[in-house]
Amino acid sequence: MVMVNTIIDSIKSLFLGATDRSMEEIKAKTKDNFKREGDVKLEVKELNFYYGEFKALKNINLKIPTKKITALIGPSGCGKTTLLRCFNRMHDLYPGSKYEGSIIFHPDGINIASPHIDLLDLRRRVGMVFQRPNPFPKSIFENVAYGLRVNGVRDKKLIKERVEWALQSAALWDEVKDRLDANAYSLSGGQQQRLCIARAIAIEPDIVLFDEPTSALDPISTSKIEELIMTLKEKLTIIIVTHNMQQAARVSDYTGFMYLGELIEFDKTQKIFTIPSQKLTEDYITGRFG
Amino acid sequence: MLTFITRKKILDRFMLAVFFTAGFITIFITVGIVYVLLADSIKFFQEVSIKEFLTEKEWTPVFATKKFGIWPLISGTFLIAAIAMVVSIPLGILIAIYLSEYASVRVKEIAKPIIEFMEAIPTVVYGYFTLLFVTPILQSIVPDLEAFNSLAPGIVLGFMILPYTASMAEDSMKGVPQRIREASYALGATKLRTAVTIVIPAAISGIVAGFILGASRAIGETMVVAIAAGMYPNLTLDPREPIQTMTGYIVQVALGDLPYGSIEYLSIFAVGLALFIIAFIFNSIALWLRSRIREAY
Amino acid sequence: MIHFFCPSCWRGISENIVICPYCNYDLKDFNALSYDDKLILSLKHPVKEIRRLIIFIIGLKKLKKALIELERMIDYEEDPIILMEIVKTLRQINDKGSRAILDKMRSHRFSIISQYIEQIEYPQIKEFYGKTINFNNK
Amino acid sequence: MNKKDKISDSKADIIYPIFGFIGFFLVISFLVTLIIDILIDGYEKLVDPSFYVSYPSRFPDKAGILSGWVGTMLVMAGAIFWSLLIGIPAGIYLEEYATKRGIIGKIEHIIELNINNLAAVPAIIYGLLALGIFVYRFKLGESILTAGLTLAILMLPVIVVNTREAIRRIPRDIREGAYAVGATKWDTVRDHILPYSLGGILTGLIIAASRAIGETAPLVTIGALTFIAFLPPSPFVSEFPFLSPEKAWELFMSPFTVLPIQIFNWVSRPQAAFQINAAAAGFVLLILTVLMNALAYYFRQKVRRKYIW
Repeated sequence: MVMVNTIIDSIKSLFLGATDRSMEEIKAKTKDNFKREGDVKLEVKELNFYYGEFKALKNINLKIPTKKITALIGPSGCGKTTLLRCFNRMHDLYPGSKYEGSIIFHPDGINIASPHIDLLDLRRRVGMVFQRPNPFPKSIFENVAYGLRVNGVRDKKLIKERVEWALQSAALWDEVKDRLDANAYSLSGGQQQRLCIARAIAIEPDIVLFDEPTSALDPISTSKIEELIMTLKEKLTIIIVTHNMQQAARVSDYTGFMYLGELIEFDKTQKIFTIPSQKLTEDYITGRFG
Repeated sequence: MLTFITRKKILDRFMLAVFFTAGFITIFITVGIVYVLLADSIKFFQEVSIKEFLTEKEWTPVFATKKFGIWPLISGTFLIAAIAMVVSIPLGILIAIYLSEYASVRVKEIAKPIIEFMEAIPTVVYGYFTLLFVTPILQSIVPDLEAFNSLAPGIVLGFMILPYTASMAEDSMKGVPQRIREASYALGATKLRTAVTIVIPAAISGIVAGFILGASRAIGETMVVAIAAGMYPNLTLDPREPIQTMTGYIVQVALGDLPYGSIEYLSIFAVGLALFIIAFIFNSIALWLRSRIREAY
Repeated sequence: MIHFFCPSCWRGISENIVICPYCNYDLKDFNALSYDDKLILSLKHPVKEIRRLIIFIIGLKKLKKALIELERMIDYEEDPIILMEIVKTLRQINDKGSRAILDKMRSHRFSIISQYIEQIEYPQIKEFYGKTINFNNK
Repeated sequence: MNKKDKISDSKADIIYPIFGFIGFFLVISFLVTLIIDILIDGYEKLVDPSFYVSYPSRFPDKAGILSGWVGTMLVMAGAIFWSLLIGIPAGIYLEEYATKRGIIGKIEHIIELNINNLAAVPAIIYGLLALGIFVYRFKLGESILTAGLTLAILMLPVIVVNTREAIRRIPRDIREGAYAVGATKWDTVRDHILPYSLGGILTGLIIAASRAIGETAPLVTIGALTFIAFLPPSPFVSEFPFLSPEKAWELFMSPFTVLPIQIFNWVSRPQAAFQINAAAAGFVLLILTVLMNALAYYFRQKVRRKYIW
């Protein structure tokens, strides 16, 4: 009987996209083994990462604080984006990526870098916002609801509720509440990026990664996104990669400076920018190289 | 019961398998072709020695004394293909240079679809046009041109493969960066001189690949030659006489009801094998040439 | 890729040069400098974002040594955003010297700067001016 | 470079465009004469409605193309079905799932090479394949099913190439956006890749179909009859399921003829009267092809505007 059941479910999910699940069920993983949320969310130990033969990251050791904003800065090609994408295993989409060492996801203690990890659940709990706004060419509502549908939520009322909550916490609700089924591409660049943020937080991840979120946006939208990220700090751990040191200095609590695949220095933002301990960091901040 | 995540995983694996098998099936087509051609050709060559097949001057499977020299068919095929290339290459180059160097965008927008459309016209219609329009006109011009000849189909075939010679050449000439052209214009060269001395040499492998694909298309053409070139396999290079191509023979035999396993039935596979080998050689050269362009830029 | 600049003339140089080929500034001196002196030196950095960041850091560190350089910058600096950053830093340092420079800036050739100072120093008069300049990165 | 050469050289830019245009004009006139000639020759039969509803017969004036175009429709339906069934997933696999590494990578490379080569194999070779395998070894005989399969194989390369082109146009960060939210590869394909590339795929399908509808060589080789005075049995029955499987199987196994074969048969007939029928049928086929290509061209423009990344 079970087999028939699975087959019917598979065929149903083949077309309708997964059976019905409530939000609690999705977050069940964290509910039953819910330990005290320690102050370290992600612990990176001796992480090496290879694109084929090229060693992109060289033994990184890092402790990402929970419910804080951590910024990663460094010249282009220093591996900061590579490190960011290791956290939600985005590299696995492309052949030839190899992890060494471990990234421990607290409080569950699962090692993100291990080969036999459940990628689906990891990506649900580690959201990501990209450099160029990439909303789906669907309606605004559908964009935010997609994350929920893919993770098995199909009760209409619940989806509507979550979409409204997500759009409100992305400070986009009052601008789009009366045209929810307009196409996402009718929004401006800054609105599209906030829509992507809403899409990421709709499934209540524990961490949200930002990969240079404002580099493709105008100054006004940039400051709106920065304010939004600061408000998200209460609910989520945030890791942001940015080229704009001014943004890192203003927005983040902790900053990591990376150079040629190595983490040179990681400390409170206040300390990094006022009294950096490494000469390399001093040279980078004062614009000696970049 | 299976958890939601594992069920999605199984589904994901299952769909990967489905897509892979679909991709894998395409290999069976080529395997099928090679198997069919080889299996029946081997049976054919058990009865007709390869030496005769390659040295005999006549191809007379229909007469009492059956002779199986492939050369009349090959000569017919290559004669028509040659005439087609003689018509298509100059015209193709002429149009390609005109389109890529001189034509305005509006003209190009009209010209490209038209040339590409020539590829989509059913070959039977070309056959009809050749037999009942081109041949009578040619007969009034060329003295003692018979009703079935290889000149008319050759010319029509020349136009039919223009999409390969003209628009593929134009595509590869379009691939040449504009800054190279401007460098030559700056030296006072005219567009024509630039095209001939700079652009064509730069895009030569694309252009030649287009010609070879065109030739392969001409060799593989059936309907026009079956209708307008006659059913008389004779070893001649005179375009005015009727000839028969390899494809023409296959159609002629396939039209009659042939018992499975008879010598005629097997002979079309032997001829098919020869045709497949020639087409394969031409395509491989063209593919190799086109891969060389990607490296150049 | 990564470009290296000479800290005095700020022209692009290669990574491991010791003497700058353009203004023969000795790089070893730069490495010996303290972080604060490096900050002051790079106030003249060609890239706008870096200058703005340095001024922001000077504000964070309340670096009094930089006041002379800041005062000199007011005259030649063209970019209003950077001038506003200087105003914020001066208010943060908030010592006698910085207040003097601030008063000097009140009569700055760019009216946007003098209005900005009015608006920050005496927020209650904002309605009087009617026009609220929403500088969101206050 | 002496003076004379210089002047004559500059005039080249004026003379050449004229020759170029004449060349292009030659091509257009070739096309136009072809269309007009076939229209004039077959005009008499084209306007006579009985031509479309009567069966082929020995008497030229009574012959019609009913069994011809019904056969074409049935064969094309089969061909489109089979080629979509294999072509689209193959295209998706090569573009979306390809690992490009290790043994599977090598197999993918072989598949890719194979498809490129299939695209340039002469059409008659597919006929021989169908004759050898479907007709005799699989015992499917000269039936609509065999014809459908043969044309499907003919259309396959064009559909795979077009599917890959349409999928390649979707930017990478749409896929990354989907994965970042926890979608599996199949979710991404079902929800994003297929819907957005459907337009491109359909355009490719129509172009492939417009080419296959004109194909005659492979169908002749598998022994399509030229003289059929009856229509294949209709699969619909009065009782409930309205579609009985045995009848459908009978339909698929029944002999067939297609428009191009009808034309081929009539053209090679000595009597002049048959040539009028051939011209009329040829014109009908030409119009079908023109309509399909115009539809594909219009569809391609509309789709290209719909998804602007």
